[in-house]
Amino acid sequence: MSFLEVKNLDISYPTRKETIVASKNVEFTLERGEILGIVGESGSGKSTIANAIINLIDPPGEITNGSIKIDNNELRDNEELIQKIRGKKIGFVFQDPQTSLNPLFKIKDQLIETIQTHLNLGYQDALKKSIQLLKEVGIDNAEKRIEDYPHQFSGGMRQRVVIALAISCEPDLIIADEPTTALDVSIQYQILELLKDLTKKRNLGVIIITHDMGVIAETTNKVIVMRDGLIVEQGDTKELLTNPKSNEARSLVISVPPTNKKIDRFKLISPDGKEITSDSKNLTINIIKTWGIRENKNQKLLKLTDVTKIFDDRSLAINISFGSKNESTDKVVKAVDNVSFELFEGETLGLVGESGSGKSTIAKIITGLVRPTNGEIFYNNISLYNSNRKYQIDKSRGQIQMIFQDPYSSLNPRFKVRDIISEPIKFFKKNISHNELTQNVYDLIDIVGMTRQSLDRYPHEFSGGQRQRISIARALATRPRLLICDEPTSALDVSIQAQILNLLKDIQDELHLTILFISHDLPVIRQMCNRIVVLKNGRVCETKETEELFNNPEHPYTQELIRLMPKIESII
Amino acid sequence: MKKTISIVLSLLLMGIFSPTLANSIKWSMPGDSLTLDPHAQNEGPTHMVSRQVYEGLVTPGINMEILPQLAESWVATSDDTWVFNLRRGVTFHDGSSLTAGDVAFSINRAKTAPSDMVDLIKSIKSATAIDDHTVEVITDGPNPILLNQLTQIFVMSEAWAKANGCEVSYNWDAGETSYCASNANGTGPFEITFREQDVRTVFEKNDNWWGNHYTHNLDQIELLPIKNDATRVAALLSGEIDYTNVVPVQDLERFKSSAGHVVKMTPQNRTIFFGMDQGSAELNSSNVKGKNPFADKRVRLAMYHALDMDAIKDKVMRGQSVPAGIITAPGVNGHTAARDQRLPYDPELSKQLLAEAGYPDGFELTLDCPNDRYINDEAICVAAISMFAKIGVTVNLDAKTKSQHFSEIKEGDANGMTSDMYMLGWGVPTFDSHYVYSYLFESSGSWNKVNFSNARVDELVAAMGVETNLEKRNAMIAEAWDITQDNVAYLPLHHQVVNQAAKSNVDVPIRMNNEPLFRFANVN
Amino acid sequence: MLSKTINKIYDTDIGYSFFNSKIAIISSTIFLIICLCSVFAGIVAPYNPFDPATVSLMDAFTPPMWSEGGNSSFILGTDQQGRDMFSTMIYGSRISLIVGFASIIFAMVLGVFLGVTAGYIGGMYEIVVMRLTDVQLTIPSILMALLVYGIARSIITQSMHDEMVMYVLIFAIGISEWPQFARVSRASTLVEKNKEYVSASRIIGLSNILIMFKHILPNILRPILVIATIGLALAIITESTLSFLGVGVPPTTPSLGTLIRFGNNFLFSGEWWITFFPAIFLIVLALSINLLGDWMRDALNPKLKKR
Amino acid sequence: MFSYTFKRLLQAILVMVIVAFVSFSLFNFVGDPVNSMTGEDASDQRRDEVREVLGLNDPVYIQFSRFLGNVIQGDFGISYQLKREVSDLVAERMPATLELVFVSALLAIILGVILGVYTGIHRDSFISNIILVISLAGVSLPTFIIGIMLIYFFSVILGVLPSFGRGEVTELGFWTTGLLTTSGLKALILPSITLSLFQMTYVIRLVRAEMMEILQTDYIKFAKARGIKTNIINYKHALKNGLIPVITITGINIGTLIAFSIITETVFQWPGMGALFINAVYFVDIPIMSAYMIMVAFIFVMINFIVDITYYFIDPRIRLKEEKG
Repeated sequence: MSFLEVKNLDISYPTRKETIVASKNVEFTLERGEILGIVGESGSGKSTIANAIINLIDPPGEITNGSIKIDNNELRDNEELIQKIRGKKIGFVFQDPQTSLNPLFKIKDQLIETIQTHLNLGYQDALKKSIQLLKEVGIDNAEKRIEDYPHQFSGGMRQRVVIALAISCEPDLIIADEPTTALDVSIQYQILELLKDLTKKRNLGVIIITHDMGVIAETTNKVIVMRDGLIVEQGDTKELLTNPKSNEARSLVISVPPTNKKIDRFKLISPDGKEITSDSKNLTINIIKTWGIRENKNQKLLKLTDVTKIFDDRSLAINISFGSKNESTDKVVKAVDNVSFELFEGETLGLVGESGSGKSTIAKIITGLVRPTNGEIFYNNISLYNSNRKYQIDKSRGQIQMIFQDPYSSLNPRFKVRDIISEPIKFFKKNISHNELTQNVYDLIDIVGMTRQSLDRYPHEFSGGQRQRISIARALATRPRLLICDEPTSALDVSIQAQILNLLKDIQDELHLTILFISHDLPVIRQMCNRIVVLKNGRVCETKETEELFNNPEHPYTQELIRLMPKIESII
Repeated sequence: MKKTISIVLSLLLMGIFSPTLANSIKWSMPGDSLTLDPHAQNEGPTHMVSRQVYEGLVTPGINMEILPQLAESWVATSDDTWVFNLRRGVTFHDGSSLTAGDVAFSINRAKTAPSDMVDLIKSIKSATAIDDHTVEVITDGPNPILLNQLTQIFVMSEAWAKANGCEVSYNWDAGETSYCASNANGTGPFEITFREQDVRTVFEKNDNWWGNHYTHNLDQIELLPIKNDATRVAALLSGEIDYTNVVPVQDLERFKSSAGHVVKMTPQNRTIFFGMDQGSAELNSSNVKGKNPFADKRVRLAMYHALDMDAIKDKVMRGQSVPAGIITAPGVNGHTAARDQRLPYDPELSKQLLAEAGYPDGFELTLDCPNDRYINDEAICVAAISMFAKIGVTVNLDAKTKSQHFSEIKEGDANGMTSDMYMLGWGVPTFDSHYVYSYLFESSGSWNKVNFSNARVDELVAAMGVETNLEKRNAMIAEAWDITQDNVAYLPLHHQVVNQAAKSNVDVPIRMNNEPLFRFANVN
Repeated sequence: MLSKTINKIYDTDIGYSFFNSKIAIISSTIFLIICLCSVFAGIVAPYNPFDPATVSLMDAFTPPMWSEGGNSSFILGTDQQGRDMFSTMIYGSRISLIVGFASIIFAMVLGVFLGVTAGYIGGMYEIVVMRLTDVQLTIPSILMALLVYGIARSIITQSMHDEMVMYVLIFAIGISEWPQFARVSRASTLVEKNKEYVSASRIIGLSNILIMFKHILPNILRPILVIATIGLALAIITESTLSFLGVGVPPTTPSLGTLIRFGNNFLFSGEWWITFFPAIFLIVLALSINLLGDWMRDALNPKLKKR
Repeated sequence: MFSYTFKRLLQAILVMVIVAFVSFSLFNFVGDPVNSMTGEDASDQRRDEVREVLGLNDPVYIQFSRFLGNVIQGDFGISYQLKREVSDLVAERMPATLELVFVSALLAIILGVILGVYTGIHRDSFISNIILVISLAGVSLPTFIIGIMLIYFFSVILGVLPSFGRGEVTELGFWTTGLLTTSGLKALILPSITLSLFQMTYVIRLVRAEMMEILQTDYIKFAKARGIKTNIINYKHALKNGLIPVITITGINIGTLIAFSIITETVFQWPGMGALFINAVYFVDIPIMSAYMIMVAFIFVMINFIVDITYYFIDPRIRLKEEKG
């Protein structure tokens, strides 16, 4: 008999229109000392299962069938037992360490509270244990830091605190719901190591829920692949990743960008097994008619010299209003520090770095959203900023466009897709005829592979991937020469990511686009870019041809990044 | 929730009743006395308080008849000389005895700026103590109404005033203050033992008072001003106060029908009327340009006939008014029942008169009204507007607080625009028509804002001021009224009625000036 | 066609929430009825109480028709001037609603403009605008309205008073409400401004005015709508309070507050209906708006949406 | 800590200077005080005398600089109507108003928080809906109607509570308090209920919304996942976070309460600053009006200053930001 047994579990969310089945007939087991990965795309129901085990499904969701047994005790419908087990027998780790801790209580209070809820310990003992726990999860100077408030910890440290809380009452099972998604690669590595370590030391059962096949490959023993609430395949991790049997699992594995080689296009298999092909050839005739043919002269298109951006947030003394919390901070941050690089027409340059490396700020400086403190930016040999450091938007006339990270906020929710796409065209071609405009819009929507019916709908009616396509259509509307892609796929599921990346490659070929590709995801960067600039804390570490960089990283930071990135190939 | 609170509260408060003195009256009116210095303000509520504490040589009785008070008797030895013999054995609240010196001091104090009584007794040339108990007053020429004027002059102790630095009164208007403003030392039947202005004033019975102690049986009076009408009514209904001399007319019925309360009323010495600017070349607010409709007597008459004062009496005043044909109250010398007869309510005649005057379709103008000065002032104006509307005259109402109202009548609004038509009420403290004429009809009268001007009337006003032959003087007054009434110089509305309400065991005599005399009050 | 529209509305989250909230349906129905009545007062009301020529003082104090002495020609009785209570209330609510709507629109336009521009432009301008709201907030609405009213009276010529009084009231109430709008729209703008669709518009090169008022404004309308609704109730109450204090519209054209103020004098004397009906009417009006606003606040709050 | 306090102090002073300026310059346009002071029967000569004594013939800027200098010394001039030092009048009246406001604020906040927390936690319960509807009725009822209703019921019909005034007061130095006598406490009940009802509703709504939002945050879910008892989650974790905006609203509320005390004091004949002010408005008594405005602003600014400082201690996030700088 297994430590954890889930049998025949059905969970559904009744809504007014339909009942959404979040999980159907889910069955799996877990032993102590084992790490089980649950992987699947968004909406596949993986988190719901985790929540179901401790009965924390958000209303109106409910378990409609099945059983959950831990050490042969039935948990389902046994609120009393679950209440005892939560935190005691099962520890939980959430995705976002920024929001998991109550901001108004010291770490100490939250730890002691949890310990005293479940263990019969006095205050001093609980305190001692808390310090012990913090040490165990790798927090230095634990005696002192225990007096701190959550916001005084960095993201990774906070996640350690969360883990300390999860293991504070000697649980047998830890459920970690996307525990590293919000973290940088290097910190992700540490947290995963910590989990692995704890599993071994304490003989825990661990369930890790993630969308990242790399994490699965590097951490878990067993894996469950979910889709639409169903387990499509489960088994030994290595077995499943190397030789997926179901179409769904195959489509998932195949879309993962390989870390060890560069491929031309992703092979795409839809979950039902068919191969997806994309072709945007000959769709650009009208666009070219409107905007003219552009030749690829392979010239230097963009040049940054010694660009520096200092965020000086020291607010004026009077800048605080009654009753509202003062949000300004007295910090001076050098977000971009003497960055120089060049971009040649037709190439894709990757900007890679962890959060805070200044890569997005550089994009904003190029597009005029943020004014640089220092340095020059030349577009087509013309300086984009005049002597007053004012952005000369007419110098680029819509030739620099951008695709953003968050497909949910990058489209104005109050505009129809048609208006979103046609607005920039109308702006630059004030006297464009109605027909020509419509034709342009049709072409654009065709290029990005969406139906023309979509034009009369609002953004919220589309999925993330579709929105990103709309975003691309908008960016292409002014026939740009330079397209800046700021983490364009980091919010997307891996199969969608593959589609978008393929699309970007297609349109680059069609329209002779130059792309500045910004990402924290090294495998993606490897697939997309000709050259790569590695950034750390606003400084350039090194700039190299892609393959050269991956095969021969010089800078220690680059080396570390490449070493720590989760590799799906590691298990193969 | 509320119920629980009320139950809890009732339990809490059960049995906790503050002990009350055997005979006390809790008295309320909307305002408070402005100052205890009896000469600093010539104003109603101020005198109401002073009257309980201070006394004059003579005093108005319950029916406003002039009675001896500190003077036992007096004689006019010539046209301009009066000799007053003082009552013996009168003491101030501080124990000192009253002398003729105190009286002379007080009269002189009252007639010296910055006292506010200066205008009232400017005819007095001098007041001197002949001996300890005799005072001689010399006037500037004959003054037929000297005794009337002296009823308002209260007597202070010279020594006390001098000791406390209030030898002269102080300029209340300019915001000065003095010891005597918040302390009182009179000879009257009550003395003030506690005072917090606008909140609470306590009067205790003066055991050493010279007068007849048996006309009242009070030990204490407490004055608790309550500005808001509804609150004051509620306070009387709930028994928190015993007596109020200002009752909203609509609530009289309720007190009348209540077994626990009594209501008293009497006509007041104040007449309400409309003024119509008949002297200006053009009205400011009218649609008639280039001429002044009110300059035409027919128009003024038309306005008069349009007013149904019986309806206003019935509905607006709840019967608490006497429709007036003359703008001075009964009891004032010059008032007669015949003159007080209104012209009939006749809107048809009004329309005809308007048509004759050249306004068959009426005209438009603005009526200025106070909304916190006279009884139901604003409601009267609204009702009148509806009546004027029925003869085709469109009147817009501009109702506002009294200070703005009076300032706009007197000096025009912010842009210097004077009022075309306004409501005003006039009381006659001297009970003589001369007072009315000098203010309202004389061409230079300071409140003649209808710009009425008649040479004969001006002559008569000057003459009646100095004429001592009563018969001749009355003839002059009568002639003046003939002229002004014939001219429809003002539109009389009604005489106000004074009313008061009290618990039924409290008996305070009512007087036409609304001033309570607690020395005649009893608690049963 | 209509049923299709209704179905479509029903299909939206807001629509669904609306049709499933009894309170929202009832309160909006009441509010709508009151609005329609006041707009079509000339048709709905049996008399025109604002025309003094039609009012007869002799009808004054007629009790409601079901009471003793009542009269079927005056359903809810008459007031102290002989005006039909029912008609007067309908006409009075028109004034209350006009003042309420106009002042809130005034406050909204001013506040939203300042708030959006402050949030978007930032810098010294933002500081100045936000300090202005602070100063404004130190002078509470009633106080502010009394001040504005007093000043206006002394500046405007006498003959203009009646015509101007509505504008004065609208300005007085509006001016004390704008900081609310400014604060909310600034806060929302700060959020929206950092969203990527705004960046996209800026990269295209759209002018700031266009970005602020074509792109951002539609996205911050929800919270503004909520405070506008609650503000409307508040404005109506403020108007009635000012009228109660005697600084409102002229008594010849009474608003609900003026009616209550006069009626209040007759509360103890047995003519309860003069204050009772307008008070109930005012309460129902304010309550229905508040309930609507309350529902809207919950329905439009994305954070509280049931998943 | 110092720079934080200093910044806020600077702001407070700035706001005060603006209010003082507004207060003076606005009132300088309103009406003619001489008429209000001298009454309807006064002679023209007397008017001129008064005008001269008051310095109303001086140019505006001289009047303003005189005004500013005096205000700083706590001298607001002499009331046109009551003819007494405004500072004395205000000092006399302030305890009454502040006591009323204080009790009302306490009532509004305590009851508001309790009911707000209840309705926030029991979102859809029947009682919550009742509370919400009743509280909405509270906002929809104009203050004066509430006051009159309470008087009618408790004073006239039941006769258990006084309908006006402060009852018996005790003098403690310059302060008079009605909190020490039975009649004083009795007199306080109706006015404070009237005044607090409106604000209570706001507090209920605010706390409710805040609680509802907080109960959906991750840290509450995480606390649940740690097996913390529901009551502790509701009343410790959620409540403490939910109370933060209450502190803010308290600051604004007290300003509003003071303003609304104008109406309450009028209805209940409460001898406070509001009654003083409304009389001053009727009489165009500029010194009292400007003093009142400055006092209200001053109290408001002070309370918000205190609120800001309180934040510093309650919310560690602010403290950290400041310490870093």
